[in-house]
Amino acid sequence: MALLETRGLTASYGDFQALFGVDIMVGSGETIAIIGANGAGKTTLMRSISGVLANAPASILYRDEPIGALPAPDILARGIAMVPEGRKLFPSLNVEENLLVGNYGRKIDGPWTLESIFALFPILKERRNNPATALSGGQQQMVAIGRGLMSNPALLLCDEISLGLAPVVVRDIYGAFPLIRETGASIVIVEQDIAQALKVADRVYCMMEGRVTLSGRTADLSRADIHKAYFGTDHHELA
Amino acid sequence: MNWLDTILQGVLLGGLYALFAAGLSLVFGIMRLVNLAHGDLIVLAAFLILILVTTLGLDPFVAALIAMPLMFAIGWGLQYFLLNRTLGKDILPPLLVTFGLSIVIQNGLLEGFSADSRRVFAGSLESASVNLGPVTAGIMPLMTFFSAVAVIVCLNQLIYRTSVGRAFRATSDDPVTAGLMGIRPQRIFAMATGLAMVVVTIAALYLGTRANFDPTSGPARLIYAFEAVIIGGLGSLWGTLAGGIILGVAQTVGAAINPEWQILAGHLAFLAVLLFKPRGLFPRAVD
Amino acid sequence: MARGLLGAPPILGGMGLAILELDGVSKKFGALTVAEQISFAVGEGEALGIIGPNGAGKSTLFNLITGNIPADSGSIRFLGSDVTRTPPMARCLSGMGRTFQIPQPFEKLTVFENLLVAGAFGSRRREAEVSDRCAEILVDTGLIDQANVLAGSLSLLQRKRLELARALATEPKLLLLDEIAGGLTEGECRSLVATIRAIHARGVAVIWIEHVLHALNSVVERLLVLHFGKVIGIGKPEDIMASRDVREIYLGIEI
Amino acid sequence: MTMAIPSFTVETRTRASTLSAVAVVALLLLAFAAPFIVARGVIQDLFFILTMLVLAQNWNLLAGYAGLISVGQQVFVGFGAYTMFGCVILFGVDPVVAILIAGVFSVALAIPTAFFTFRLYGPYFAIGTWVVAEVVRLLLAQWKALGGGTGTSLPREATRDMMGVGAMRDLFGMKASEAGDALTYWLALILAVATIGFIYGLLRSKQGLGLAAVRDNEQAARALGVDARRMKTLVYLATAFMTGIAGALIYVQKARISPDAAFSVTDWTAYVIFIVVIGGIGTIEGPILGVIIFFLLQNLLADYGSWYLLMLGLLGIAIMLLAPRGLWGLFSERTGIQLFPVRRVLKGGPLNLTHRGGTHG
Amino acid sequence: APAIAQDAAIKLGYVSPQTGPLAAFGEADKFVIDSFLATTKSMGLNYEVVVKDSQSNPNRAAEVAKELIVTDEVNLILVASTPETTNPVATTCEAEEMPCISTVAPWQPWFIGQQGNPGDPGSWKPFNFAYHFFWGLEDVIAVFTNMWAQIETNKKVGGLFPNDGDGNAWGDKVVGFPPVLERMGYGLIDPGRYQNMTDDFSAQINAFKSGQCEIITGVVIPPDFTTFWNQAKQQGFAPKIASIGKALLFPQTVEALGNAGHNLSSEVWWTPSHPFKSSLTGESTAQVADAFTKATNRPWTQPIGFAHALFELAVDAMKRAGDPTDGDAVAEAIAATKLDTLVGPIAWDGKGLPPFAAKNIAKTPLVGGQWRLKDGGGYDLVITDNKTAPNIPVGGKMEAIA
Ligand SMILES: Nc1ncnc2c1ncn2[C@@H]1O[C@H](COP(=O)(O)OP(=O)(O)OP(=O)(O)O)[C@@H](O)[C@H]1O
Ligand SMILES: Nc1ncnc2c1ncn2[C@@H]1O[C@H](COP(=O)(O)OP(=O)(O)OP(=O)(O)O)[C@@H](O)[C@H]1O
Ligand SMILES: [Mg+2]
Ligand SMILES: [Mg+2]
Repeated sequence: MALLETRGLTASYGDFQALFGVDIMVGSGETIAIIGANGAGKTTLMRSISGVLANAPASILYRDEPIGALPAPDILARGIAMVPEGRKLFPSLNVEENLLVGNYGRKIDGPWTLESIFALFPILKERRNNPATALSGGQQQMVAIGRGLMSNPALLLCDEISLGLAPVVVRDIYGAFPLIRETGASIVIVEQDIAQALKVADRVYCMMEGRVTLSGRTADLSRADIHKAYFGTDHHELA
Repeated sequence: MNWLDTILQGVLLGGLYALFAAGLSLVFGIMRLVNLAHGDLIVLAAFLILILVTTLGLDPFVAALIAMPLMFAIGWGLQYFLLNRTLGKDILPPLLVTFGLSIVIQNGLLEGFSADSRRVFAGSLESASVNLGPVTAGIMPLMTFFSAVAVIVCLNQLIYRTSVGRAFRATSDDPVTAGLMGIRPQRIFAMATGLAMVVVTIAALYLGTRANFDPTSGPARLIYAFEAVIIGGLGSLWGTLAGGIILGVAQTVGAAINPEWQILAGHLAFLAVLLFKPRGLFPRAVD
Repeated sequence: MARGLLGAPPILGGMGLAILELDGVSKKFGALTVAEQISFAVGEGEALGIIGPNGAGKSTLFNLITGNIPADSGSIRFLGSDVTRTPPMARCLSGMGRTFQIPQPFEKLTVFENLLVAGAFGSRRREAEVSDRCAEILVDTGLIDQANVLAGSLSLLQRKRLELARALATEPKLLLLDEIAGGLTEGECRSLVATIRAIHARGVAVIWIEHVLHALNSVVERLLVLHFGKVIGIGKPEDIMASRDVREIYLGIEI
Repeated sequence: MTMAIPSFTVETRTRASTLSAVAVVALLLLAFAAPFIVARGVIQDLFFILTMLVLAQNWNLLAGYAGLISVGQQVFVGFGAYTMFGCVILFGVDPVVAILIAGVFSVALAIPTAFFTFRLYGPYFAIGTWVVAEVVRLLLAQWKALGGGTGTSLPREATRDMMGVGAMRDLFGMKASEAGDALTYWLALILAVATIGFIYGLLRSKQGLGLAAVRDNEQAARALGVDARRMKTLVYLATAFMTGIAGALIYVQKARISPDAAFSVTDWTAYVIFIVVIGGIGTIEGPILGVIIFFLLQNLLADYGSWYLLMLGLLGIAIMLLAPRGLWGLFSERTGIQLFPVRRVLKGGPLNLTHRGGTHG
Repeated sequence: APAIAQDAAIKLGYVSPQTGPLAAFGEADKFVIDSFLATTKSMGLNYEVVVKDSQSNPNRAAEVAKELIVTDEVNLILVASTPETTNPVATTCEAEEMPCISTVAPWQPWFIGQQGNPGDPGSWKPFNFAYHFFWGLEDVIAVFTNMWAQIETNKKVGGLFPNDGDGNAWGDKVVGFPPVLERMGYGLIDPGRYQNMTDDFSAQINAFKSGQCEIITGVVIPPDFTTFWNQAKQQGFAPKIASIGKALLFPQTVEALGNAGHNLSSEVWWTPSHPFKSSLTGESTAQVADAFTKATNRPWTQPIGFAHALFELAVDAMKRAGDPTDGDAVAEAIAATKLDTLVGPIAWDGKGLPPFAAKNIAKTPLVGGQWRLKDGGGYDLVITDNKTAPNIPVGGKMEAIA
């Protein structure tokens, strides 16, 4: 059964249209990767699903309910959490408080508690009383993910979580994904690093200029397909 | 002896300023909202207390207790329906809207209550005083000061110890991301302003019992409230208390030298603090 | 090997004169040391890469070089003169161009006007003299379509390109790039590398902070590794990449 | 990498702006002739409009273009006015000369003020400027020779024998008070035209572009070689000069001064902010539109006492909520018309360049 | 549609503070003007009154005065209430050569306050068009000291003078309280000018306490007096007499003091028991006050009489001027006034005035009174001294504050 579905989703900033009829589907317990060039509209898609941008109600269905027009807090209350692009930690709050704020709107029992997040990222327990801004970029990304998990979401949206991270940190962060999947949550990741994306995702959507240009199971896609979907040209023409 | 008294009176006056400023500080700290109508809202609350006292024959303190939830509702509504729409990076829209609001409240009160000056009577408390060895202090000023301290302690507990307080601070940093955490910034802001109005009611109680007020007496003290907030540093409530006391003491000391210098001395103290600490005494790490 | 590379400062990789020399530069934020006795030099027309874990102090090092943050101690020389106490603006005017890791566009100006500001002020010329060059830079950096669009409406990566374009418009002798390749697709990355190579080929010295190593290594002649505010290695990319410290601390390859 | 690029051109002029240039010249000729055409009452209304316009344009330059939101501009109105009174009463200087001296003194006051307030940002700056204005007011209220807190009046002879009044009486057969009105009106007109000309010239210059950059992001501007501090200081001093002159001129016409009146935050700053914001901040057209609306409102409603002020407050709120860029902003967004364009639009080249920019600000 | 008017109406301009902090002064204006228009109509006179609100703002006062002169083309301007209103209007009228009658401001702040350099009496000049009637500081000093003489004190006086038009005049070392009190053997402690809306008076209270003052005087705005009086009580300072100008004019402001208003004393310029009649309507003071209370449901206030008198003077002067549009003639008529009004006889004849002010000032009688708590609540103003105007009956003797 589809946990989340978008149907002909469109989105605009003022008179500039960023999404043109996007259809994607996320199954229960599935991990999806969304890839695409800069400005393709990936972040816009995430913002639409998470309720930061308002859309037509029926263009986004969650457990078969239309949620397109709901504001962000209502979306969270239904079980969709987001790790936003650029971490967006709260600088006035320390690490622990940043994590605690994550379940402000949704206090349900589940696998994720302060303790289990500290178990997932032990370094955060050490730095729990530091202001979030005093952490390194990687640690901040861990806080952002932990904060997203605190509400025990059924669906976790992650926008470019490896951006600007040292390779060792990227490895650590992606190392946490199997544990998250084990809890039964579905995950959508937006990722530029195709290799990384292909490694963790069950299925991939590729976007270009506000449209989905390719989708399929990771195993079935060739690099050439992906290139074509990315640029609308063949790999060789580019060089 | 005399100097001791001057300092004491200054500190107590500082309590009054801190009380005027505490609500402002809360709103300023959480929403970066420069509320020019704050003084008029204090006067509005004073009129509310006055109505309760005169029509129901209540004790002013009881009246203030009843006025608190009413003012909370007014603050909540004001923020939710009006001020929320002005928030953003630019400080000008809230500045202008609250200036408009200030004019509206003043003239609305003028239409409703005429320009007469009014008082709220606190009975014999008004002239009561205690002897503290070499100096005497009025009961009302002492109560004002301790109310200011109590308000600040409570607000601090709320902001730094509760989940609502965390939501306040998070929303203050970044309302959009706070929304992703399930926080409804609109309501959080409304609640903050509501709370500020509760503090405003307390300030109104002491304003109304201390001296006459009329619909236009709001703005006169607004500048002191702002000074207290800024001396303390944006978002620091204890700083606001310190700011109030610095202002109060500067004024009484200035007046002791020559009454011509009273208000000037307060302003000069403010400028001196900013000269050395452009972000106030206790600035927040991030702005 | 790290030892050997950390010999007496300043260390100059290639030949020629040093355009930038740092000598014992240190900086603390409260108890946190973000730069400790940093000494190195960059030759005229050289390209130097900087890598290091998150929070190592790379961006802070840039801020020290450009003067956005004053150094606690040590000295910085640029084009032969001491600029340790010089404000950022003057350093820019003498030929330092930089990008910010978190892009800082002028949001209410158009992309083209953003460049005009950089061109007219950064190279002290009249607007009319620089407008053609600014347009060319927009073409080079792929922003020409957005020329008359408000910078505030750009996406994150478009903003990063604008950072680069603006830095170029100041006609720098030394270009400081802070993580401009992150989040690019392969093709975009390749064209970015080509752009930077072209700039470098014109004789502009480049210092580039980047986590995307293959892009970095295809441009720079030397790599500098920063860890907890200290230089723990500097040298040829292939040597650095092979070093044990770097593999462990940065790449996370267990040995 | 670099290829041959078809040439680009940069444009700021629009058709509306060319038309408006023509209209402005015609309007100016008419305005200069006004004292011979219309009644004295109209001249006084125009004087009010022009002086408020000068104040509004200056505040707009400060807040809308330099990002310096000051609520203390009344300090220059008051200081300019007091300087003029001091010169006239204590030293017998001709009021017209005293007006210029007032401008110079305002700049002299602005230098230490800038030194202090420029250390502050955002709301701190706003409140800081207000307190500075209060301090100057309180200090001048101690100056007994000019009446202290009571205030003082300009001697009747001073305005009557003002430079040019005699000549106008002889030439045009005007009464002294009429000639005085016409003279102050012309001065106000010259001042308003000079102010707008100066601001427009500044904005179209390289410095104006730098100013916009500083307002948007000071740190980045500095890093690109813009001397943010110098630029803001220059703007601040220029507005102090023009505001001081306007203040002196206003009080030549009022002939009576007191500290509370001359340093009134409501009259000289709050209403000015109101004018700028309802018209549209960050545009030259905005304050012009704003001052006209403000004048009409005042004339239509002022006799309703507190209801007038109440309406004014509500209107300010409504405009801020419904048209945050002001009425001119609203109009300009709908129609794309700009009378004083400053946006540099890149045209030509190989690509069809889209235009998605609004007005500055 | 009206046919050709028989006679163009005589246009009077009227400026007063109807809104803002001084609005209490303008409270009676509507009543006075309405009854004035009704009276003149019934008398077959054609008057029109253009009313302008100064909003308690001196800038605005000057503006509306110009408007009245230039746009409304009135024939005479009447202005009332505090130097903040009267001075800008009078200055404007003088410059525009528009006749003007002004009242409700002691004459010194009005006359001296309009001089270019108030500190230099040699430079003071009389006005040609601006005329003022009210009492002066010499009167209030006489009234206060007469009241004080009724009670045994140590003759030590504490002064509260703010830095405003009134305060500077009252505290002036030449024309104000200090020289007179010294001559009469009183010791004055004047800590200095303070700003209005001050929140703390402990400096003054300390000075008065250490100077052992038993009398307090000054000209204070109402909120400041409440602050001062409460603080004085809290800090154990209890003078026997407090004679305060301005703050204690209106019953509402005294009531705002609660019981603490009992036996405070003040200058009294007009009451319903003043033995005067209106030259227009023939009504007595009591009748006018009653009519006001009936019409507005509010207690009488002192400005009623003076607002009324302004219009009496206007009609009288216009009658004698011949051509109402001839400003010079109207000004001359005003100067020649001899009229018995609701506030007493008025003539600009220089009686009781120094030569420099003789031309432009006419004095009205002033007496002193004390506010007494009524049994059922509320206050009565009891006249306790009439040495300065014996024709006004006293209602009791001075009492020390308990
Ligand atoms: N606030 C905004 N106002 C106007 N246009 C915007 C805004 N945010 C994004 N856009 C535009 O929408 C398009 C899609 O942006 P989006 O951020 O969704 O892309 P993305 O795929 O996430 O790109 P990136 O890889 O650069 O993060 C871009 O062309 C961008 O310029
Ligand atoms: N203004 C500041 N005040 C206090 N601490 C700061 C400040 N700026 C940076 N830091 C801290 O200094 C350290 C180094 O930061 P810096 O931004 O230089 O790291 P970086 O090497 O650029 O990391 P990344 O690769 O994540 O960009 C971090 O721990 C950061 O939190
Ligand atoms: Mg994105
Ligand atoms: Mg960095």
